[in-house]
Amino acid sequence: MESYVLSLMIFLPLVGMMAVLCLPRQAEDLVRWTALLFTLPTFFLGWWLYANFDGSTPDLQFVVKVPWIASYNINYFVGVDGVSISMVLLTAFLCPLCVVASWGIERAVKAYFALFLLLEAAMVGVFCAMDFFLFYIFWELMLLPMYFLIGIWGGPRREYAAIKFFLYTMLGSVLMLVAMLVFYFHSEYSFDLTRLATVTKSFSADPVLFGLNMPQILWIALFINFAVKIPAFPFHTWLPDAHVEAPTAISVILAGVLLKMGTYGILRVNYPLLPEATAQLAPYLLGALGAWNIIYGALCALAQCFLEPKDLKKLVAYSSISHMGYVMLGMASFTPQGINGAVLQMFNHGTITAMLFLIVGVIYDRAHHRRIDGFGGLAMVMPIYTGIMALAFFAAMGLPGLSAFISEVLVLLGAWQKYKIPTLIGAATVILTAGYLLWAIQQMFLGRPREEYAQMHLSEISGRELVTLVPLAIIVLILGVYPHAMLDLFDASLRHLNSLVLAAAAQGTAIALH
Amino acid sequence: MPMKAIIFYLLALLTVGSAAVVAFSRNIVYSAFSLLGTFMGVAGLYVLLAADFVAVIQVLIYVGGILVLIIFAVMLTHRIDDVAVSNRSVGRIPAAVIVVSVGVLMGTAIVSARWAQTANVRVAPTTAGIGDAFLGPYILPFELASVVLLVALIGAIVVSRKEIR
Amino acid sequence: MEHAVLVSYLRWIVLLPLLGAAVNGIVGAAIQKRYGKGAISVIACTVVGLAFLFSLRAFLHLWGLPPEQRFLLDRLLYWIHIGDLNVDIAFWVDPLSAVMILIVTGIGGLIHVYAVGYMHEEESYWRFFTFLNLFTAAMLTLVLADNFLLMFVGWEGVGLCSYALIGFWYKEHANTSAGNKAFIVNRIGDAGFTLGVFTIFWGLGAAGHASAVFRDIVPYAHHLAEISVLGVPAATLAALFLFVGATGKSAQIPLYVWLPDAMAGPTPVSALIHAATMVTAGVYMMARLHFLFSLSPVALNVVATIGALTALFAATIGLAQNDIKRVLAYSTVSQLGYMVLGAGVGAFGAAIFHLMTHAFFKACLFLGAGSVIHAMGGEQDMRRMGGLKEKMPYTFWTFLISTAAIAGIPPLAGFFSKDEILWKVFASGHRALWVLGFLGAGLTAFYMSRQVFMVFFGECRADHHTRHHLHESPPVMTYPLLILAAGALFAGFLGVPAALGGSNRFEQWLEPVFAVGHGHGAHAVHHAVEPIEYLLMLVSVGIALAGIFLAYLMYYRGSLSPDLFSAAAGGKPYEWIYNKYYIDELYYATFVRLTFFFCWLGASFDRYVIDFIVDGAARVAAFLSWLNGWFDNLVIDGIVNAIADATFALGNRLRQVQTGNINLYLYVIVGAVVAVQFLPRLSSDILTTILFAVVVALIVIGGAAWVFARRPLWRPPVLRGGTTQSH
Amino acid sequence: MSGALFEIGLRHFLCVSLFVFVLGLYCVLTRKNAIGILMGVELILNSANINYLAFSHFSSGRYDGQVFALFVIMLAAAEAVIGLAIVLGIYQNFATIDVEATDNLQG
Repeated sequence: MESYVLSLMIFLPLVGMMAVLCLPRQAEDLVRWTALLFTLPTFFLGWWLYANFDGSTPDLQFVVKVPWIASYNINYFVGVDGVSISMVLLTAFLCPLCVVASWGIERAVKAYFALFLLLEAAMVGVFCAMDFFLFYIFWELMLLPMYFLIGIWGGPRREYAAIKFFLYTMLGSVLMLVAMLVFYFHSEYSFDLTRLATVTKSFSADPVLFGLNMPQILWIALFINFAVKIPAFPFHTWLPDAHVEAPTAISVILAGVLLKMGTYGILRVNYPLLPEATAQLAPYLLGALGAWNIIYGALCALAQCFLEPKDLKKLVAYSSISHMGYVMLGMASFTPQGINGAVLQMFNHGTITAMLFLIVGVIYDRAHHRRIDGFGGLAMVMPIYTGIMALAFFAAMGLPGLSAFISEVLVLLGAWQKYKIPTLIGAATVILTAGYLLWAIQQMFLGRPREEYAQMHLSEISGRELVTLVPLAIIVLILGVYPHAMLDLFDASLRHLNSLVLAAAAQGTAIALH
Repeated sequence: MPMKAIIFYLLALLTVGSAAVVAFSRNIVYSAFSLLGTFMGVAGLYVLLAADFVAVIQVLIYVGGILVLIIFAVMLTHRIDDVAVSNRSVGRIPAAVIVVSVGVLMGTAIVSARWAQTANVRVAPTTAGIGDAFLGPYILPFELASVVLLVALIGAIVVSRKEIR
Repeated sequence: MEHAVLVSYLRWIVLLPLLGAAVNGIVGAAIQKRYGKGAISVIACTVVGLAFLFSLRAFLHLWGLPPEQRFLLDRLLYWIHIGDLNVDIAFWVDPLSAVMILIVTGIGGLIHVYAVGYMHEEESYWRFFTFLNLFTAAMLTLVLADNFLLMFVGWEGVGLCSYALIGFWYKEHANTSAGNKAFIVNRIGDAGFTLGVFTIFWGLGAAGHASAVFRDIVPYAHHLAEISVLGVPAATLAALFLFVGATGKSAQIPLYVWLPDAMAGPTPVSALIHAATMVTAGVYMMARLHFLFSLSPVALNVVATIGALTALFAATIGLAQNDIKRVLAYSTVSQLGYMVLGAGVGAFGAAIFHLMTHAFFKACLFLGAGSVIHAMGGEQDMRRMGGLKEKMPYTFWTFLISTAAIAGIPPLAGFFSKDEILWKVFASGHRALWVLGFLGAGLTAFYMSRQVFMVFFGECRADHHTRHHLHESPPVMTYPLLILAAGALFAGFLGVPAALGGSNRFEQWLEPVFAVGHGHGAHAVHHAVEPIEYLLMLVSVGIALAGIFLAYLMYYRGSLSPDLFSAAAGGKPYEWIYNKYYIDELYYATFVRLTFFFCWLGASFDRYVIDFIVDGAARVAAFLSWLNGWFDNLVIDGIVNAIADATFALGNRLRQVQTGNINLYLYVIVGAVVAVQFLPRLSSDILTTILFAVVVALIVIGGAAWVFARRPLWRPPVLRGGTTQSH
Repeated sequence: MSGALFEIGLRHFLCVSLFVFVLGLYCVLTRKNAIGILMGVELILNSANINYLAFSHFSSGRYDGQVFALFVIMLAAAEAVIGLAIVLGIYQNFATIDVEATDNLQG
């Protein structure tokens, strides 16, 4: 059990995909239940993992390493440390909920769930892979189902959105591939992420291009790949389009898990492999850019309140950009609070944004539009829905007592110790965040119902939708009061990572203090 | 007139006469049944040629197999009672011209060629010799023949299935 | 401070109201449906009442301890421990927070009781009490927190509850807008607060003593004055950031704008949140962090100036308002200005004293106003009131007492507390600020008296229907009024200054808190009794009486027309005051519009620049592939197609030969064989042979075709393969 | 010539074969019925067999001719099976086995 648990988590969804593919096309309910059945083992194994993980050490755990393509020294190497386990848990947790949220998919049900299970396998794989090549394979594997899930089951402009997503991601992938190969050839042919760290020293410190030395170029190449996923300005415009067009559950996965891969990748690859370049570049490309992301995303989200098409989903999408900025800022601070806050924020953003998208999905299923100015007075019509919505919106706002508060405060507290102006921007943006969320609440939920909805009965949130929302709400509440439920997992790993970077920084150039 | 010659001419008459009926009959059922005469006559000729085994095989396969098949096919395709439709023949004159010219050509060849003659005209049972030949120098064609038959068997089933368009 | 007494009952002060909120929030709707509104109010009032009893117990517990050991600590939950940051959910009571929890649970409890009567016709009764309880819990968290982060939980929690309660009647757009405004403006303050906390944490961390727990900060706070950040000492920066937070919560210039709008909420909410408790959070926070503010004279001066300006500024606006609650709202802003002014001159004790007395009389005033509004059927315009004195005696008398208290008439509570502040201001050398506060006191007396005269005296100006239904409020509303009025009458005696022969027990009680850190400020002037103090008292009582007299002349006797003032200088000053100096409009035109502009800029940048580049790249690629395709089609495919067309044309002719007729094929085969047989005999010349072969073949083929073909052999061929369909 | 007439030799057999062949060829060329054509083919094959055996008997004196004759019989059987199956297939689809009617593959 110990060693196979991760492999089971990765491949059980694939088995599920096969099973779904073997079912008759007409048996749609059977397909749905089968898909749910095959996401549950991963979910329960996630709990098992959580219970058995030793958070007091930064070492990899549950490791399996067997040769895969021996002639190229490629291994099937999986394992989790504190950073990855939190993301694995998030994925394992969100996937069953997303299957439930996808219950209403009517079109090509079988293909949808097969692709979904493939996506889950790839996502868990990315977070578990400790071999660069394996990581790359899973990374690319994720792209394929995502493209089809947006491109086939999406909204009116789905082809545009899917292709945009695909192109952006491919741009990054190419750069990662190149960087990966550079590492491979410089390391006497190894893809082992835990060993590649020694390679950096073999690079010359002399500038080779635009005054940047080799590690810095590699860092930037990898960063662009991950920045597309985060998404960091200016690689972010695929996100609003993809979110607006994607079906609800896919938006949840997109925001809940895929965006985390960007920041996770930076922590997994950039930090340990290129610590010196990290120390040199992170203040600009993570710190300053993170702050810019925070305020830019918030401004754009606020713009959705008064600029056509006033799409609530677009607002939530931009808010994701803003919230991921906190992760970047926290990561760049190299303080225990900042970096812990960043990873906690990754998890919290995963749960809260998932709630937000599910909430948007609920109203879209009923009214078939998402215009912020298209409703009004929903609090009267759908009180329970409004209550859950309020919890999610206020959690997104970072209200104390809810999970995002802890992570945002930790991030800002950590970042302030290094960066003054970026943190000032980040802290000031909570005003804008409150602005757009409150405005959306006011226009949609408060006031009097619009004529057409006063007549037409909008049904209260259903049991199935509650099943998807309530677990997330509980997590949000628990982590607000007892954040150590998550913090204990990754504190040791992050301290180790942080010390790596700080040691490299102490050797090389000192981090520029802002 | 030796007995052998009489038998030969009788057999030749049967063979050619039946073949003529096959070729010229306006009724396909007649054609099919007169094919029987041809096959039997040919079998007789084989005996005259001291090919006992082949003669038996001729009777077994041609008469017992192919002819039955053909008659079945004739029966299974209806409108055979409509003679004009069932066994119509067209373009007889050009056909006759070509056939006659072929006949003349080949007849000339038969007459004019100087055929090799062997001194050793054996009249003996041939089965053992044929068996040796099949399992000796002709082993490969023999095996191939079995494959061909198998393919034909399967092919016939596939082709005649109702679902096949 | 290491001698804190560990107890385990403090948690109930917070948890009980929280529990009440949870019960009412989750199952409140069901309870209300099944057991009626009474059950809801019993739950809500009981938890606050019990919290009051626990507060009282804490207070008495402290009382029994020697002054320097008066600290109680209750660790509830392991919370955040990352690196140097070690904070728990822990509650802490010292004399300062003891006073605060008594105010919050005591006055809050009375307001709960009052709300039972005031809100009895409300449908979402449970929702109201949920948020009222939640508010109480949040405020108590703020007060009892032993560290910054937990304090911030309460800090934002009260913001959330005020948002929910201001917009309680959410069907009206104006109410929800007011809620939004309150929350967002408070958020500005919150951002300042967090930055202040970060600065402290960072500064102490740089000195090697990083902590976010108040009692651990005190001994090392002086390090902050030695560290510089962004060109200013960390202490000053932190204090200013925190003061931004205070201006948000305590409605000081420039962030006071939310408070007057917050009157959109139900009146008990106005009383609870916007008079007695929430707005005092800023003042409380400054008192709690007095040692930090004391480190930075610059920050203190800013605080004092802002406070004094707010006190006068809000008072002038209050002069011209006609909405009964708006007058009180501006009065609250003004009084908060006094408290901030007190804090700014280092008189934290006096500020807290005024905070307490103000809580009594302002809650009483608001509840009295609520009683009036209740009686008037929702009418809030004072111009339609008048003569309510006889109809509502309890309301009238309590309102009158509170007005006198706020006006500073001795020996009521406001006199002692406000004069204490003004005296400290004067004594600390801020003469100009004293003048501002002094003028504000006069204005306060004027507009409060104006309110009393307009509402309770003279002719009743309400319409007939309303006049007919005028009635005194039920006991559940008047008893809290009486208790609060008693507080307004007597609370001042807790802090009778030495100059008047008192011992100022209140400040003595708080002294252990403010004695730590630095001893100047409050202490320097505390014991010095100077003749000028008596003079100042006389002067301020004089200006209060003058204000009242002026109001009497203008609004009771009518011998002096208010128009005299409103028409002064062409009516412009009056217009400005009446329209609140157009501050809201100014903010809208600047900050809000600017934000919107940036939003528009950002969104447009996304849409027109980044997406233009992305789409442009895609278009260029598409154009190149189009060009490539065009070349392929026209040149390469042209050649290929030409060959194909030729082949096709040929094939199209030749295909005629393929009639699909087996007989024909046989003819051709046999005919060809025959022809070949004849060939060698006819000629040995190769050319002739070929010619002959062709002729024979054509004859054979043509003849056969002529015999068997059922359609013409030669048809005009159709060109362009793509459009031809086979037969 | 009487000796030539009654001394049955190679040419006699070849002549019989020729007649059968010619009749078979005529049959193949003129029949419109697919089965008729098949019957013609059978005639042609039989004539070929007579030739094989005649040459085997008179010219070589070995068994090769007989072996080939047997192969031809075998192939004839296969051809008949397939051919008739096709005929039946055509009949199912076209309701006729007239080769003029079934010219879908014409150019």
